[in-house]
Amino acid sequence: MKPENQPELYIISSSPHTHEGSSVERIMLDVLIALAPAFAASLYFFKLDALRLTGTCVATCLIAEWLCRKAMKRESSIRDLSAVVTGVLLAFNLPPSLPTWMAVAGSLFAITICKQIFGGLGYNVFNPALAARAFMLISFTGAMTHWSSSDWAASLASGAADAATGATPLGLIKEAVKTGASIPHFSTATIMKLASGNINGCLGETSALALLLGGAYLLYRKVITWHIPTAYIGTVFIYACILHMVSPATSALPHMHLLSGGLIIGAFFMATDMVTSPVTKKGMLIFGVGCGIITMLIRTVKTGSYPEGVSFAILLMNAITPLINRGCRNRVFGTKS
Amino acid sequence: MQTIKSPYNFRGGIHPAYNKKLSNGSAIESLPLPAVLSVPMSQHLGAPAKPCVKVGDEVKKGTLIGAQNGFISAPIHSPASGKVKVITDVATASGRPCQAIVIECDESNETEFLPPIENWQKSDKDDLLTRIGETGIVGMGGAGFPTKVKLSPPMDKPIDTVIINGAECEPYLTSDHRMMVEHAKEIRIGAEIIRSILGAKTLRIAIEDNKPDAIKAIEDAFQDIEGDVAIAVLHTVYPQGSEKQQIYAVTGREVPSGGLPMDVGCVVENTSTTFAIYEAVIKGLPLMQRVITVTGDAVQKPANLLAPFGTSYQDLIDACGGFTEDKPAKVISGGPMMGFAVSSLETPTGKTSSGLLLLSKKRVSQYSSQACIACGRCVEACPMNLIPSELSQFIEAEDIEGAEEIALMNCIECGSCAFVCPAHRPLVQHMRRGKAAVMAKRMAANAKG
Amino acid sequence: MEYILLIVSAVLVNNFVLSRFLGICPFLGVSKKIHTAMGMCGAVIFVMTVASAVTWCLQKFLLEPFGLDKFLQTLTFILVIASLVQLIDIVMKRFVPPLHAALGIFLPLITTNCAVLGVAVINMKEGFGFFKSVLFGFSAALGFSLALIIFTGLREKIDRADPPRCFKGIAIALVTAGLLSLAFMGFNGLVK
Amino acid sequence: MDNIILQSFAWIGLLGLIIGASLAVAAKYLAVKEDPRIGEVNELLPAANCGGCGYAGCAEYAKAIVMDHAEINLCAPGGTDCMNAIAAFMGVRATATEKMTAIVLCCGDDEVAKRRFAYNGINDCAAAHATAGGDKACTWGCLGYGSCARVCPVNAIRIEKGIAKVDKTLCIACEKCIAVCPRHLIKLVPAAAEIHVLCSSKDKGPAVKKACSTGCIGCRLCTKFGDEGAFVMDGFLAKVDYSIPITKEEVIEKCPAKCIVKD
Repeated sequence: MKPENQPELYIISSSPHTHEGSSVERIMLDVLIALAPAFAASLYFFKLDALRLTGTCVATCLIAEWLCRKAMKRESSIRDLSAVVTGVLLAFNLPPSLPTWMAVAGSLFAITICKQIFGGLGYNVFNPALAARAFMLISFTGAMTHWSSSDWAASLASGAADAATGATPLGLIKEAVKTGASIPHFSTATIMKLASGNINGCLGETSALALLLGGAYLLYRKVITWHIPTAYIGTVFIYACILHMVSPATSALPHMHLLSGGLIIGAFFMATDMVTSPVTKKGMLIFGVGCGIITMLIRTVKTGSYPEGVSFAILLMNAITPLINRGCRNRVFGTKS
Repeated sequence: MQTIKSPYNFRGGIHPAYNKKLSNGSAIESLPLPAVLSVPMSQHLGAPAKPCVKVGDEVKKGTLIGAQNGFISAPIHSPASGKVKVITDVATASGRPCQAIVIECDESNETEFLPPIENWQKSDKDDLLTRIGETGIVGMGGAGFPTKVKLSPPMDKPIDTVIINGAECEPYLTSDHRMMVEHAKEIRIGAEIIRSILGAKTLRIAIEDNKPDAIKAIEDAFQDIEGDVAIAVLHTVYPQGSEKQQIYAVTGREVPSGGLPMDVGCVVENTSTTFAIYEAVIKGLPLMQRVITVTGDAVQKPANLLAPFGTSYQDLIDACGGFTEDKPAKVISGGPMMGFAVSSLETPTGKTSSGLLLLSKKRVSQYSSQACIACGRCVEACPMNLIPSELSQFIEAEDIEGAEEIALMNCIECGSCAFVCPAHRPLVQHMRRGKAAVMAKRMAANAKG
Repeated sequence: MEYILLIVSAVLVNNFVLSRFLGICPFLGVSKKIHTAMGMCGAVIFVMTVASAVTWCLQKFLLEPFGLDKFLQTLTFILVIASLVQLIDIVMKRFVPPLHAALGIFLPLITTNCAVLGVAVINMKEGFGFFKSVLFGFSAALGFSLALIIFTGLREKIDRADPPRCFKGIAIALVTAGLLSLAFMGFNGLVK
Repeated sequence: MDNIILQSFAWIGLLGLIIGASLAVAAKYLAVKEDPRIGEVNELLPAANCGGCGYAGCAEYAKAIVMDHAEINLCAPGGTDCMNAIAAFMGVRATATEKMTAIVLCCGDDEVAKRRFAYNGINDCAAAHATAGGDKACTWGCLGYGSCARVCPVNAIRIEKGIAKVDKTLCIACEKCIAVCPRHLIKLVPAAAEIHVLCSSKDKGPAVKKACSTGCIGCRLCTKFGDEGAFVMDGFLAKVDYSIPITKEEVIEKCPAKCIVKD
């Protein structure tokens, strides 16, 4: 748009001349506000590591964003806060013990390769934070799956896994499935810990309660709609229930699947990423169901490499979002079917 | 005669801040006759009228000064007595230059009206239609489609329902609202004339539920009317006044894509148009003036003014006490959702000028060239169930065929999508551009074939 | 069950394009419009299935009995595949000219498409029987089609994107393909 | 050893023979008739696929040349060389074409031309033009939103101070910019011509003056002081007749509006 060289002139634009007042910045700000409880929880459980990684990711993302826009000779997009959101989400998907330089590498990958190379916010086809996490998972497999031991593992009733090595609940389950051992049994106390977040896992994904609080805020602010989270979590739950009914010995309890791992953060914050999810309600439901099925496939098939499937599931569904959009258009007013 | 709550509601739509309080309590006032009127020859859809007076000619109030020029066109009459000063080009609200007859008004107030049709119930339907045609009545809601043409549907499209559109869903505007409150009786006669011309069984007066006083006034005026007549109270949601959406809300019928209201046996007339029909038939008055709402946060005293066509915006603003301290940043002819921004206060009013909206800087939302973030809010808001986000991206990428395939031509340009777009994308402008490109392509194809 | 696993493996886990990186040329070349992509999918499915069958017969009845399979396998396969594609080219040009025009150079290029040769060679290496070979060829082609169609959807989106000038076109498409392949790694190990 | 080599030869030879024969049969029975010259003409074209000739790409143009005897001088990027080659191949006479270049007939940049309002909308000339008639006070002048620059296949157009400028050395005269300009300001002129009237306003002098200080006011001085017939009046607008060479460069000085420009 042109700078106004004669400011006393009336503004002319196409209709409409009024606006409800929403903005991309406000949406991003809402997402950040919604992530605040989870951040508080991670600060509480992971102490300085949470601060270190989140700070690194956010700072790197912002710098990378600024540099990219500069290099492309385009208007800076720092102010839309999307880089901050990417940084926070990426950090929340990293294990607390990850070296700082790896977080920097991941953030750079997220902003440059996954976002700005496509032209910036709105043009990217994959969720930058998730794509970066997938990239890190493959590049730094060891560091990305290393969990420091914490007291929660000791409280496991059955000693199927070596508590000292430390693992995520899903990691333990996967290990049991692979080796054919019986699924570790988790006590009610453990499940309470799962919900509050006092477990091993990525920075921001552990505290289901804090994340649900944030999700509720997003729903209240109408930043997201209920379709994707409900379809996603619902599918995972039903899938897990069926699995558990078919063979209780070799599958975890359904609520384990819901509360552990990145399901909640994925369903409320990552799968609902507007740019990479469908635009129609019908499309959103399909998207959510697809995410759920792929997540459970990756989590529960014996030979699968990963104990956790949320990132990959959402990435894969991101990939077919254009196809979903194409297939799920609404019936145009005044036309049949 | 009954009042029914509309059981249907179209999907989508938005709830903008209506800001109708600014002017909905102000009774209609007549504007003092301006010194000069520049009457545009194109105040309607279709071919502009042809001036039939010369510079220096004396004209009376009601003298024909612009002759109808073609089937889809309308004649134009002098709104005041005076002398033709000059015939020149002026910029109309749409920004396009158009021929206008500039009349220097005098105080003599001589008139040249048509004879009243006293006993319209017994008159021939064609006489009534001729009267509507020769008085230059066009749809005063905004489109300006010649009413005579609208009221002459082909034989194979029988009309069973007439809807008088009193929804006035545009924020800020109150001219139709005041019309209903103050002229309910006249609107009733106008509506009956329309009904008898079309031979329609059913008559509905559609009013949004945020205008209880208008509903009351219409209820009182229509009390003893016979036949299938009812007030349809509609939900307050924009664009409830849009023809297709309103027909759905009132009757549950969907106008087919690419079709017209008559395809589902309906005709929708605006309340101001209905009033004009009353005046033309019963009083013999040509269409020379209308009620225009002058409002917005940049005008001192918002008002509903009865102003002759050709009045400059400056005159209207002066009559409302001028600007407030916040000078207007945007001057809009019509409402904020579908009106036109104009660049000069010299712009004259016309038959479709339902409002003059003056917005200060802080009320004006600026469009940006940000990318679509695919939030899907426009998809939710679109009353035609289109996908504005995708459409605009196709048009941006010059993929006009792609846009046409996903029903671009169904867009009614109501602006709901752009209203909710968090990226502030000029979606309606994209649609207009795309539609223009499609039309150009079709014309080229027609010329070839 | 074995067959289902074979299909799942070829379609998702060891996707020809996204994890074996075979057949990249048509993957990038014909992914601009969904209709063209579908046509290409049809052609590839046909070629790969038939090629699997034909090469299996050649291997079992001609190459192996004569002891030529060690060193003439590649050459023979290429010859057979090339002529098959040529045949399809001729047939398509005659019966579906618009699709032929849309596929353009990429149809003859299936000739040198490593995916087709890859299928034939993998079949022999794994020692699949006739039915399994054909099934593998078919499902590998399905995997190719899946990747191609997903990619075409993405491609239509990134064609409307606004990358820096130097990344416009094929560059950004390759970046996207890379990210898509990253996403497919999630299926890693699901089926051997 | 010999045996194996011989065997291999025989084997491949036999296979090739069988396949070759069957393909030959198929080719014969399923052949589609197509003039082979189309492909050869296509080879001669520059493969720029710019569409400047009015056909959808070089292949279509080649087809039109062979099948419909289309004019062979339509390819701007190929220039005379390409035309001569096609002429030789097709056996038709080549009609000499002059090298042309596009030029934007407006010099009312943001320093000299006024704007009527502050436009806020899509960064595209056609869109701006359709919104209240465009923001430039002169309804003929260049809006400067760069639609022409975006369609130019060779990046020959830049926007400077709010108006478009064509780089003659890069322009291939494909006419894409001409088609896209909503105000029809871009014209093809001989590349050799140096003096132009950079204004398209047909308004009367006073109206032009109000909107832009470098607009042609129709004073006719150029027709008096310039070469005989080199400047012609189209209403209130002076135009250059490019068929007449201009020698008297003092017209540039004489033009009171300074819209006659040498480049």
